[in-house]
Amino acid sequence: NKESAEVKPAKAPSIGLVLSTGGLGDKNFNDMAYEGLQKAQEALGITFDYVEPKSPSDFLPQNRMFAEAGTYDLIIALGNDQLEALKEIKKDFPNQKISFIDSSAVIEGVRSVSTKWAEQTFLCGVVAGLGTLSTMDKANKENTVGVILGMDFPNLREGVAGFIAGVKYVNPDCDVLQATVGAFNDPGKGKEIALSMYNRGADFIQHIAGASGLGVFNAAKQVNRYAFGVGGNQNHLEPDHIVATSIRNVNDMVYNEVSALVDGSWSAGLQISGMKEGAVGYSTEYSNVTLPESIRTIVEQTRKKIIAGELVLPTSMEALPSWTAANQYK
Amino acid sequence: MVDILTHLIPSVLLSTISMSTPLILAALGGVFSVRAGIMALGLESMMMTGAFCAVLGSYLSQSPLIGIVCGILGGMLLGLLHGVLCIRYRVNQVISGIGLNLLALATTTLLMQLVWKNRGSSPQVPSLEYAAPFSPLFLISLILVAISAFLLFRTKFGLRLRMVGENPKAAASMGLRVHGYKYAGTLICGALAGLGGTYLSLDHLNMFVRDMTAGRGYIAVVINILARYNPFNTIWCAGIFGFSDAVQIVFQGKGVPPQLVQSLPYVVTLFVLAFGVKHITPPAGVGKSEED
Amino acid sequence: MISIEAQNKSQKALHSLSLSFGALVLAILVSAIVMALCRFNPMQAFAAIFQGAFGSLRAVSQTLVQATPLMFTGLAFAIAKKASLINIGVEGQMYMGAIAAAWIGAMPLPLPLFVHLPLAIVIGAAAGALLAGFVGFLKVKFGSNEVIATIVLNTIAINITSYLGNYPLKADGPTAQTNRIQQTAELSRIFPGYQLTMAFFLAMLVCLLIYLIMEKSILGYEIRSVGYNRLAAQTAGINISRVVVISMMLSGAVGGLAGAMHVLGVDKRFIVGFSPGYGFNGISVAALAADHPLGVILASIIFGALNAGSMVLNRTTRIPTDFINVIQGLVIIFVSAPALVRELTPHRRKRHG
Amino acid sequence: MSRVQMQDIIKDFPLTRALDTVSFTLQRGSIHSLLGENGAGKSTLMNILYGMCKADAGTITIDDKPVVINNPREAIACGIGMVHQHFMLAPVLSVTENIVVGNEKQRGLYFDIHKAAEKVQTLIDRYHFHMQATDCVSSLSVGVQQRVEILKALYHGSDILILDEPTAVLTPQEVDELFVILRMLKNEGKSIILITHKLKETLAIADTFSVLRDGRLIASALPVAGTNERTLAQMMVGRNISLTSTRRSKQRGEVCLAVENLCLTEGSNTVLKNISFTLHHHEILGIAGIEGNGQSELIEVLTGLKEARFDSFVYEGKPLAGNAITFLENRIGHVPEDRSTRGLISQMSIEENVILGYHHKQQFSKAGFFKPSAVTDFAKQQIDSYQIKAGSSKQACATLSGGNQQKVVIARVFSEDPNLIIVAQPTRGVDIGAMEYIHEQIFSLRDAGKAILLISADLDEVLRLSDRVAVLYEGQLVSISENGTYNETELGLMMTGSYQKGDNDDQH
Ligand SMILES: Nc1ncnc2c1ncn2[C@@H]1O[C@H](COP(=O)(O)OP(=O)(O)OP(=O)(O)O)[C@@H](O)[C@H]1O
Ligand SMILES: Nc1ncnc2c1ncn2[C@@H]1O[C@H](COP(=O)(O)OP(=O)(O)OP(=O)(O)O)[C@@H](O)[C@H]1O
Ligand SMILES: [Mg+2]
Ligand SMILES: [Mg+2]
Repeated sequence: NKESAEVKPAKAPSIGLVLSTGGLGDKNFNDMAYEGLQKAQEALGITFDYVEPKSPSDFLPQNRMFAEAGTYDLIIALGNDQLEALKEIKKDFPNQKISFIDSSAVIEGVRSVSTKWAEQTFLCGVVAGLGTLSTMDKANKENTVGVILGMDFPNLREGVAGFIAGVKYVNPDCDVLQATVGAFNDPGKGKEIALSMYNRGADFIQHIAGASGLGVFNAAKQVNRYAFGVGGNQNHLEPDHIVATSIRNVNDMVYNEVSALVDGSWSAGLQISGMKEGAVGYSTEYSNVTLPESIRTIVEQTRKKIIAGELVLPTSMEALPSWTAANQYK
Repeated sequence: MVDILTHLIPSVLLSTISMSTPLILAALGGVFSVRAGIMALGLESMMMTGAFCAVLGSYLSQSPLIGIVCGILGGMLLGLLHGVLCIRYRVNQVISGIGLNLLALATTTLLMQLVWKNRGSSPQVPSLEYAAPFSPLFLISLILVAISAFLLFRTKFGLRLRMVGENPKAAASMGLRVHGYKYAGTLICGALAGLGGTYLSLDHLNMFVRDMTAGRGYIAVVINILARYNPFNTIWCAGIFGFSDAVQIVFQGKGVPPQLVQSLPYVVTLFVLAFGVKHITPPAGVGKSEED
Repeated sequence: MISIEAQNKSQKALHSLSLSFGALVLAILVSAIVMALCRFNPMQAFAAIFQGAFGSLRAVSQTLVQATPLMFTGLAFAIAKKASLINIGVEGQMYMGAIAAAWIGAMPLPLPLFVHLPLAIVIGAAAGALLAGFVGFLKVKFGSNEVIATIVLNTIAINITSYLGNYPLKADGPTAQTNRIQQTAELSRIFPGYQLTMAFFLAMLVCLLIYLIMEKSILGYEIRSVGYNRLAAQTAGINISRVVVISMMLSGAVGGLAGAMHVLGVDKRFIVGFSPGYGFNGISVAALAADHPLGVILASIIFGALNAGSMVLNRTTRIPTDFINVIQGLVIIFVSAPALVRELTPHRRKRHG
Repeated sequence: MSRVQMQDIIKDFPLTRALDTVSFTLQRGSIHSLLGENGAGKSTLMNILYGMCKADAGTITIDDKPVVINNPREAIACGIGMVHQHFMLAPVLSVTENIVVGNEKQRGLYFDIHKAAEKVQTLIDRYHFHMQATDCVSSLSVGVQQRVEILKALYHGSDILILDEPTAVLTPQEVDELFVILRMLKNEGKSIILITHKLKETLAIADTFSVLRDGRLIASALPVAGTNERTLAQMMVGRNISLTSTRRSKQRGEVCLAVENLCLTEGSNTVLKNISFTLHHHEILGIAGIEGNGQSELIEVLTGLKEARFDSFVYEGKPLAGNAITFLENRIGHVPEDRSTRGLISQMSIEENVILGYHHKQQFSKAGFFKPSAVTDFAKQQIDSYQIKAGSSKQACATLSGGNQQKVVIARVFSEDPNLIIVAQPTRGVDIGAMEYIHEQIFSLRDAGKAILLISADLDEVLRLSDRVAVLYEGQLVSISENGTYNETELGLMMTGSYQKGDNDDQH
């Protein structure tokens, strides 16, 4: 096997990015990673190439293509489903540096950057749980909120669990409606589901549905209710109705990987990018919605608790009931 | 908690209406195409192009009405393309339809990249505004159904179009401009499907998202056939689909895995197909030209 | 009069081959023009595509890997077409085949390779056959239109496999996929590191087999008879219902094989939503092949090459890969419109008579 | 002056020159019969005149004005109307719709179907065609459909009327009625071209005739007066043929098939009612009747395609039941009434067609696969012995002329040495040369001891071939008697249900 990582000419580091199957244009995961590299290109002078796998089967050949080329100082792989491919690549190219974004898998010689879905959506859940009974002008008396999934995938279900945990943490009696669109590219259906939920009394809806989520915002605007964004900050899309976004700064994560490479601090192993690291969380920036002071205080307190490790979040739907029973605000 | 009578039922009905509107329009388009003897597997491409052009038109002109016109024209463009391929170049109609579906997805994505520098979604554009609880396009689609039925079954144009679809050779021998009627069929088809797509992007929403028709064109094909290529039947066929889709939304999150709940409209369709609407025969001239 | 048909047949084959080639060239030319209009360099793009499709062992292997499922799905569509059935449901049949093969393949059965692997393949094919056979059954029993049935069943099948991969058969971990298949059910790779397996050659074999069945066997003869003229076939004592169900099952079995081979050879597990539309692209492949089982081999390799090429296009240029999809769409359209190709290419006019 | 003048028309098809410098004239106010063998180019010539097909060379003048006719629309504008050999109908549409489409004779966009139907009904009644304007064409028998075709041309009021084999499926009475109409039209000053394979008809109605042979005009606008059938036939075929040769069976053999009280209901209507007959070896039993009186169904029942109720169905002394396969296996041959729908798979080659239905036989296959050389040899043998005009055995049947297609079907059925043969419309649209040949085959099979059931709408054919004759009317066998018991007129009347004479029925 040709190995390149050793021979390092004095040229700008070159990065290979293997996106996830959604591809560019998702204004989310993939676009943010791309942004991160663009920023790195400007700030750190690196060069990069990227590939868009069409299906999970493409992960292996595309990673291998980068590794075989021997000219990439770092491969950045997006999404946990690249695990099997990376294991194999690592075996054949032990010296290839690989950063694995959004995975907590431990692979010898790979730097995995783990994010916690639950931490991403939890605080929005708290806002929703408090907001639904609050005096906020678009909230109603119903003690109901909702969460909408693009497709039923395990990691997304973790996000749902985080949101529900957040709601129940402050409002155990709140009814959380759940539904799955069945596609990431169907905003029309996303809107219908959201309308249905709003109609059944929900006043805050968190979406984890990619482009289908754009329909949720549209619904929020139409019936004058609240919604939460996900991924990159989406608050500007409907600033009067999007209260906050469950942020995940994939761009920063990717940028950090590159800057670690450039400054020589890159090392294999598990990196946690959680709320504590500022990589996930919640942002109200660009939103015109004013949260009552009381809610903001509670959110802040909770955030501190999580960062301090006093509050450990559940990571699956199954763990929810017992977690809720054990963890209540107050 | 939720009052079934005052909340759930109206909500499901409104949902049914808004989910079946694009299906009615596109399936109605399919009726014209099939009645003229051209299979309409390319409805998806017409809807998608319609949806895209509508948003593009509204984006450039900042006027949703111009957007609607553009959406209709976009659908017609694809209808024309389908027509040219099937009529002039005698392409297999299944392949033309499926090929155009792939092509429309690729080109709209490409154009988004070129126009908006993002291949995922467009910016928000001015869209239709109205105070009614459901879209005026729904009423318009019902009117269009009635007009279509009148046009097909009560006018000379309709008679000739059907004759062309049933037996192009006979129609030619009666002195009809067979190609003209076939093009009329595919163009009307494109216009209606384009309007269906426009509904999705410019009425129901205010943006275009890559592949946002999400298979509705194929469902419209199903409805078109299930309706036995009859305008009025498209209403209830689309209604059944839209209704079961609305119902499945309500049933979600009640412990049943979502994949199974989501299959509800499809399972219902399958039952209707097996036990309700048997032995559907398309016009005899579908796929034939006047030279066969 | 010395054998009009022999002359005819070879001429015809040559003619349709040259037309297909012309179509390919035209599609490339048109997309080059589009690219140039969008201010991309078409030469650079096609160089990259060629490099990615044929430029190295990896490229060739990738081309064949991409071609394999398309060969099966294209063949599946072509088979049903012979009986004049439009099987839009290959995608769903492929998913059923994939999940079934993954289920059997992942079972720790005390079986040797030469039993476990064939078993998984056969079960995969059977799953696809069952789904398609159900459509055939609906058609002969209730007169249900197969276009509707297959479109609807596609979604149902994909939903069911998604359910299975998300819940009952889900492997541990944050991905919706089944457990890895056992070593004894695995199609081994031909070159270490590349995903190319025996599946490609099996696919060619299946094409050949189907060709023989269609052209040389009684079953194929009956299928074609029913496809061309139902009433004449019925008059000749051919059981139409049986032939319709069998052709659907045969088509579905090959569709199932597409999934099974992909699971056992490429992914080694069932991954929810694994297909980038192999089933639908099979329709295009069949179109390019003019529904000829042997033509499917060539056609799928052409599409495989475009797909493999798009990977390198992606990496080495900033040209959107959507162009590849545009090219593919154009290829389909040009190929199926020989009249259009003739009109657009300089073509010597032949005199009749 | 001549109404229509076609000058030096040339038309090439791939592999064939269909018309070779043909010049054709039609006089005003005359009926002109165009004769010729199958594939001679009659339809092609007329299709050129009607704009359905474009000539490679030649000119057309109408009333001495040169015209270019690119499509039927332009032909219609020139006052030309045509009844096509192969029906140009949309089966799901009504009679009215089929007739008026393209010339609705109504103003504005709205189409008043009721008004149109009234008009059409008046036309129907005027010509004594018994049908309803509101009927759906698919519910009509072929004979009635033929009348719809004729009505179409009459409705459009064309001055020049082309009739391409309009009488193929009409009864003698209907033919007479049609001829009355034609004469009437002629007297109105219209010009008519009539294509027919029945020379009697030419003699009966035409003023002049032309003969096409192999795409060349060998007789142009000769007067009919003074010719006879024999001369015409000779001109067409180029050799002497026996037109009226008929041979009765010398002996009547054992009973082959005995059917008692066969009934068939489809939906709510009874299509076959109490059909009883016996069929012997060494015998041709002819069943005459207008199509749509249960012929198709009777054939389908007798060949296992449909199941019916009966008191007994005894074949060679044993009850017989099952599907088409069982019947084929029991050596019951079947020449379907319509070669293009049930007889042939036209996209397939002669080889493949000539074994259709017998493809399971060990002679042709082994372990589920064909023995290609065995099939080819067999096909070549059939091509030789039935003189099928074809370039090769691998030629698709679609490219054969109608008569040769029919021969393929006949060859297939007859060569399998059937015991009982159901022969339906064996010579429909076939020229007299081929007809003679097919009739000879049927006679020789009969003489070889086969039992033959002949079902034909062509009364001449029935009378010529049959030893015994029956008439099928409204699902009932009206009479079974020795050939000769009734004359042609009586049989013709029986076929329309207006003549019933039960007393000298010779029931078996
Ligand atoms: N579309 C076609 N393509 C190729 N050859 C054709 C076509 N139509 C007619 N021919 C050929 O032209 C010749 C004349 O055919 P035409 O139909 O005019 O015969 P016809 O005199 O009407 O015969 P018939 O009595 O059987 O109706 C035939 O030999 C036939 O093979
Ligand atoms: N593709 C073709 N190539 C060659 N000959 C053809 C082709 N299609 C049709 N023909 C021939 O053209 C002639 C005219 O076709 P048509 O359908 O009118 O049948 P026909 O022979 O006139 O019918 P019939 O024998 O019943 O009178 C036929 O003889 C047929 O064999
Ligand atoms: Mg509330
Ligand atoms: Mg003819």
